[in-house]
Amino acid sequence: MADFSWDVRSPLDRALVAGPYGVQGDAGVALTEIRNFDLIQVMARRGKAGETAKAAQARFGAAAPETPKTVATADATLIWSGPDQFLVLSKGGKHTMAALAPVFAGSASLSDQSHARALISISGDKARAMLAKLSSVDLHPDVFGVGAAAATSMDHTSVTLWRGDDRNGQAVFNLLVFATFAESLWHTILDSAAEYGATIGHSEDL
Amino acid sequence: MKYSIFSLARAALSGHKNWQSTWRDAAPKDRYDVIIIGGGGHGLATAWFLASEFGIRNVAVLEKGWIGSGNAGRNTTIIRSNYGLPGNTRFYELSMKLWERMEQDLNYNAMVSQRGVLNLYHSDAQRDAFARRGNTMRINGIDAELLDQAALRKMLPFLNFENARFPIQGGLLQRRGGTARHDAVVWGYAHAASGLGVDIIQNCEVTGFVRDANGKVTGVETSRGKIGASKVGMAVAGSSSRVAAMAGLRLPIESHVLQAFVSEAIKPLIPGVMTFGAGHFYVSQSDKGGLVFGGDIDGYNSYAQRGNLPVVEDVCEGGMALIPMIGRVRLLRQWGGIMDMSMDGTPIIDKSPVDGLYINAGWCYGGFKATPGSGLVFAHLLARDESHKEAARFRLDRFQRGAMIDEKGQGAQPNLH
Amino acid sequence: MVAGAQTHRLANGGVIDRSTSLSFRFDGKTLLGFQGDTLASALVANGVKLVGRSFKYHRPRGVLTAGSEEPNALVELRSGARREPNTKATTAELYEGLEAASQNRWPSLNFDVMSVNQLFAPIFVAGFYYKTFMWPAKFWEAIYEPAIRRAAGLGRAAGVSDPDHYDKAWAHCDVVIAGSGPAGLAAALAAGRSGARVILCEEDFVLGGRLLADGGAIDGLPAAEWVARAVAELTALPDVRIMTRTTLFGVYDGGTYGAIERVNDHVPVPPEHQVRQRLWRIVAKRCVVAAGAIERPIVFAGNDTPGVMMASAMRCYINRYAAAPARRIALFTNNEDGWRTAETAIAAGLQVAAVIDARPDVSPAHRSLASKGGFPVLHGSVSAVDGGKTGVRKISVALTGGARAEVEADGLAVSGGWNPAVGLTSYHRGRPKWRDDIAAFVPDGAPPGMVAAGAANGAFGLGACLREGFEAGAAAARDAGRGGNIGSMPVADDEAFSLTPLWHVAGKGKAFVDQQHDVTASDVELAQREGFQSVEHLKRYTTLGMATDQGKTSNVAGLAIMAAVSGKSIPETGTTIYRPPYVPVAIGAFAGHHRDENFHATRLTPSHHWAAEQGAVFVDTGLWKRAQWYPHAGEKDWLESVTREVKAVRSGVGFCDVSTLGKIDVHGPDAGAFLDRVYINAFSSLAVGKARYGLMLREDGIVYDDGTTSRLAEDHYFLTTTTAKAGLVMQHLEFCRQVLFPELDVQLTSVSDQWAQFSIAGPSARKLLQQIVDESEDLSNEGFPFMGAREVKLRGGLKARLFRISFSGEMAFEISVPARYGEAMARNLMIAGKPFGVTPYGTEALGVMRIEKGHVAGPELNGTTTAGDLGLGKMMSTKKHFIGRVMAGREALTAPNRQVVVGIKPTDKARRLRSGAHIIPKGETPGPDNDQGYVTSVCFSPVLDQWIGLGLVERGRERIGEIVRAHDPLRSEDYDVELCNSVFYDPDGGRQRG
Amino acid sequence: MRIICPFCGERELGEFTYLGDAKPQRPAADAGEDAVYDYVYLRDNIAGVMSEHWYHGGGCRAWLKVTRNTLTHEISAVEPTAGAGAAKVGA
Repeated sequence: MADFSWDVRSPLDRALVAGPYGVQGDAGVALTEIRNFDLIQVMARRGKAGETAKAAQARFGAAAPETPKTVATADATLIWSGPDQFLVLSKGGKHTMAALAPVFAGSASLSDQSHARALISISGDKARAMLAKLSSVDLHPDVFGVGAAAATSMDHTSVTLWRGDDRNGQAVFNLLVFATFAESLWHTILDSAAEYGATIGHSEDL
Repeated sequence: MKYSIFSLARAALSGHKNWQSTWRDAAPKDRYDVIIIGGGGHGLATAWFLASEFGIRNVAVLEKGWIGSGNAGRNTTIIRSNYGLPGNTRFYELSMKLWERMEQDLNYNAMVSQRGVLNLYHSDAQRDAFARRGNTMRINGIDAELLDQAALRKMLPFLNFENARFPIQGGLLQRRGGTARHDAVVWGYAHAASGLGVDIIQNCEVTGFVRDANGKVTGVETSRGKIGASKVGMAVAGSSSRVAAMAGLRLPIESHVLQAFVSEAIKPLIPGVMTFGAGHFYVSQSDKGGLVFGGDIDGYNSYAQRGNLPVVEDVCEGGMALIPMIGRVRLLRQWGGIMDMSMDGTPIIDKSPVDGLYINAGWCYGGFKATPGSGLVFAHLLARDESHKEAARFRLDRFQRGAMIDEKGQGAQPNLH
Repeated sequence: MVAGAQTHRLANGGVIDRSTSLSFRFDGKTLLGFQGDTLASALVANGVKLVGRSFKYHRPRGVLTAGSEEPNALVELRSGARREPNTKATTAELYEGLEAASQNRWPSLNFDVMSVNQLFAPIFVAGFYYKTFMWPAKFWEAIYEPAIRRAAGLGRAAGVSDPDHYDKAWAHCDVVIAGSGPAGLAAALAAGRSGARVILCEEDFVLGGRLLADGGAIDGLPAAEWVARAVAELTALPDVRIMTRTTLFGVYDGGTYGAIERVNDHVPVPPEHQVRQRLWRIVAKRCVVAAGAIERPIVFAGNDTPGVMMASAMRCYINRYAAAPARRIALFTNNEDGWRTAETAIAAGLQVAAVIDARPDVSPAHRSLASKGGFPVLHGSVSAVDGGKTGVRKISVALTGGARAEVEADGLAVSGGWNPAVGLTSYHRGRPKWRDDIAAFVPDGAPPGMVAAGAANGAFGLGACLREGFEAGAAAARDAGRGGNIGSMPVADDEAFSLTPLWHVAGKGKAFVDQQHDVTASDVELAQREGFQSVEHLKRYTTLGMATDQGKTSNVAGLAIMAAVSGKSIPETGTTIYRPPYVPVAIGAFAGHHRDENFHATRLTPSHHWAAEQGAVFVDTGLWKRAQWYPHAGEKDWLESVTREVKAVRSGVGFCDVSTLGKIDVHGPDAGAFLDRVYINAFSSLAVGKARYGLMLREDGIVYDDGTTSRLAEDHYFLTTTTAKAGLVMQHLEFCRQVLFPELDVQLTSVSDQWAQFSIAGPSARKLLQQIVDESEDLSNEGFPFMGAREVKLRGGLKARLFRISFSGEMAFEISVPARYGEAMARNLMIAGKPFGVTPYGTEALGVMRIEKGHVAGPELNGTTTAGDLGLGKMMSTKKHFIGRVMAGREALTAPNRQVVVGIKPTDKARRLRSGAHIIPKGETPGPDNDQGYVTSVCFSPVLDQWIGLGLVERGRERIGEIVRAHDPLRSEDYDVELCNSVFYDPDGGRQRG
Repeated sequence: MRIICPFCGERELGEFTYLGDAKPQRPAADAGEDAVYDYVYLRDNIAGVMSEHWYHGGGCRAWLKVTRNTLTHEISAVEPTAGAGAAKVGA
């Protein structure tokens, strides 16, 4: 009986080359792919917004976002993804389909998106300048603050963009892109970052 | 004065002081046998054919602005007859044949230039669709050739064969296709029609229809007063729904804006007309040297004759993807025309449900190439009260009967045609 | 070659860096200039007068202006792949090693053969070509047109791929300002101080606008000093962004502005990783247009002689660039402002030959200037200019009262007054309005949120520019909700303004209105004579204003002359419609990053890289790259590979990545009811654990899409679409959910990217699968019958979705695993299938097998076919309502003679069948009346060992067995084919039921 | 053009797809051919203020009703369609 290995491969597994890219010297942009996460889409059913909110509150100890923003909870990030919808982003199998199905039974429909997306974290003092080539959303600090989220498009491709907590004084932008588009969009991101110099890596941690 | 190199030379001796007006700028009479609403290419061609083919010369063409101020003067001047569906195929070929003799018919040089129209294909599926279309053309006696990549590399070495996102596999070529000087077509028909006694009345906007007790249209109300007519034909691309509404009609038409672009004049670079099969881009080069190009409609209902930026980008992306040597050529002007998009992408030439009112509308962006054909078949309808045989399928009731002529197969969504 | 001396460079002054001298080449001659020069100013400094040839007559032309309105000084800049036609020398920044060549002349600028055209000038009048070249008809394409085309055009494009990069970016602000002259800077100060987010765009590479040329005093400081302070203050403000070399070229709906930044046009080659130009889409709440005004010429005989220059341009060259366009300058003006050029010339130590002033009298100040400078003031107009390609020599003056005078000079400065730059404010079809006091059009009906200030608004005094700019900036910031303290307004004196309109001086010889297009005053008169009196007719008939300068110096003069000859006023005559862009913009910049392989995004399947390792040949389907076939060493062509793959599947087992299918989770209590309405067949009746083929119509009754949909739970369906329509079907279903049937409780999610889906087909498919799924899973016909659908556990615990569906006609399954396992799945299928000779197959083999089974696909679902046409009419439920049902019943869509899907095979088994061939009854001559259909899909069938196909043929299904002609004139083929059952293989479906 | 999505805020035109006039109401299931023909094919094609269906496919995937002037492209109102945000009905 043949034995199979079920090794996982991120959609950026081949395209991502860790290290410096573009102009040499101090990197203006840091690009980090975050791998192997759980991502569940929660869609409240007709007339069940209230029940869904209660269920979310009970499960996460925080109210799910009802406007374009993210809510950081102890072990998950809840990301607004549209009317009556949010995404539950987590690591380590805490909030999988199996775990959440009973929580939202009858109040919301769930759909597993864990493998449907790649997650890219973008920071650095040129992050905004670089993102201005990709995104039509105004990312000025006064407008797109920590916790702001947007369901938007880059390069004619749907993405989910949100601003995480600042890291050593610098804004951090997180980008969920569709898996089958990931490699293509990644190359566009690299082209946009090249003139500022980029440092590239990947991580298992959110 | 007949136009020729000799009259031109003679005129030169007198410092060109003796030229007459190209057409008579007429004032409205009380009534006409036929009134054509719309002094564009189609309206003026209709008037000329009424006078020259059907002997009806008591005709007025009413233009709200200056003749040719609508789509006749805003298009990208392409002429072709490379259609695939019954109804379109033979009509556009009728039109093409009329282009081929227009200048001699009108004694006006409209610079009809048959430099070829090439549709590129980038997949087997596109090739097969072109093969079907090309064979339809050939079966109808229209010239068509299916070229492979090798032939194209010889013919158009500057196309992006090397690192294209959607590699060029070949193309469908109609050598008799090409371009014509759009304004000159308008002026030529005006010149010739006026010469046969047709009244061309500018700055005369139709504001309503005059109806008799039975509801028959017996004339029009205009900004220059009431004008009577036995028959009224409308050829008002960009305003069809508005004019029809004056007679209480709703049409299977939406109005959309289509942009066109011209670059700075450069020395000859691009031979004929070509269309990109993997993006929204088509291009030709004018005799003056400008690249004349365009793409898709902006995609939403509009009567504002101007376009939006995303479409400019989309079109130029197509241009660069296909012809990377034009990167440093500069876009000089962009403008927009209003396309009356029918529900199947095919025009309507028919009597209207209102007695005495005849409709010529819904040309989408096929209007310019149809100018002479449209004039002839519309004149036929107005003169004989029956459809010309090559326009018999352009009936208004085809949507009720389910007999759509949908080349793109997009159904009742005009912005996709 | 020796570098030419800068013979016309003034000893001192100018905003140039004399310590950095740059060498450049013009028409092969090496010359020197300084950092801070434009190509034009460097040419002026080198005493070069002849810089180009005109469009039609090839007349010698010199530099007329100092800005983007330049009609004459156009060059081919750079060489090779970077050669750039029609570049305005007046805006091209000088850099070390710059190469430029004059255009539209042969063999040389000095001796241009085509200048013989001037001999034919009497014939080459406006529109002459409409009157001739008509006989014989054939000659147009053969002889006349090629000659005309060669003669026309200006510069030559590179003719090879543009090696430089471009990109695009978005910017957002409260206030965007076009122009950094006094009005623009004042606006930026007011808005910036108030706390607004400001973007200041300046097309020049230095800030200051007219201040650079005309100086003046602001807040008691010399202009240059004030500018420096203002810029320092603005730079210190965090939310103010100053963009030089950036032209605001257009305004679009919703406060979106287009701007072009020439990032690296001032260096020979862009640095690595940098772009040449960047397109900006600026989203702004308000816009202040401070683009200034353009000095207008006066039209007189010989006004195109090299050495004739706009008065303000001459000041610019002298003051800003310390370059003397001439040593002995005559000035022809009809207004006060023009006199500044005389002042400037004298201050620079140049001679003034005379001032010709069309006004009845001049100010005492100017009288004393004249006596001090020792030059005459002649009241009258210039009637002719004597001089050829070597430039102005003698100027004839018609004095008021009829006498004549002559003036000797090597340069003539002309000022006909100023035209506000009304482009930007007029792009939304706002028509500028005429102001008699300044005899010019000023902005009116500007787009929402946009206001003009300063010279662009007809305020020509320095004080007024500052005032209007500052107030406009403050107001714009206020409207954008910024209330900070705007501080004090910069102040300056207002110069006196007096002007006597003068457009055209009658005289012998050609008087040019549009210099680039060689449109003369008499052309305008001819147009009027021939009935082209509307300004739009005038423009189109004479090509006035259609050149690369977009008529910036010619339009108003042209319509003024038309007004005069047609006895109308200028406002009655009106202007043509203004069109963006404000300056011509490189097509490459609009394309940005989206060229070559980046033209569109690329989608990869989960097993893409594995397939690449196997040497798969990929095909583009939409945005996808799909494995088309997997060639083996020694196979002579694709057909051999595909045939091998098909045989392997039909005799053993193969697998194919079908992840490109659209996959949609349909959730909710009403999911079944919802699907009943969007599909023609019923799905609420589908049992949990079962799959069903479904067909969707458009509202007009035509087939939209198809696919299998499975019921995974009471309230959960898994719907698949075709690859092509995935996105559109999702949009359509959301429309149905949100707009048509909002009462239904149903939720939709695309899971296309979540699942890697593989088709596993062939007699050994089950055996292979049994290797991979957990022992506990029963895959027997009883345990998992045809059209079954359920979740299964794989060895190692991974959960997958398994469907017993077949596209190939073999015993087949589709299995879905989470996408990150997709590549592992492909590898494991190879391992598990080894004993059964598993073969990966591509889209071609997939296509072959679907044709052998008579399954319809893209070529048959072409947007014009009905369910009946496809032979699926019986699926249309009569018990329920569904989208498209009513319209599908229309007479022409149900007519008996419709073209319907049928099988087709050549009677000669060796014959190749081709898609696109038409079907003609045997023995008839092909014509429109017997063109009965066409071949839609073909393949070589390994099973039948011949080419077969599907077609849409009139009454096809009633004609099974009939021999007809496949007529293919495009490919010079014509052969007999038999109409047959569209299911060529295993018609009763025994194999797929296993 | 920029559209203020009631869920996402102001967004660029490129994120939206156009369908057309939002006025025609889909006839009831039992409606006859004429009613459906009218719904599918006939348009007022208004020159002026028009209510339209737009899809925010490049964003939150909501179908929107946009009130827009076809002569000026000015947008005066944007609202969700009945089924966008349906979880809140009755709440």
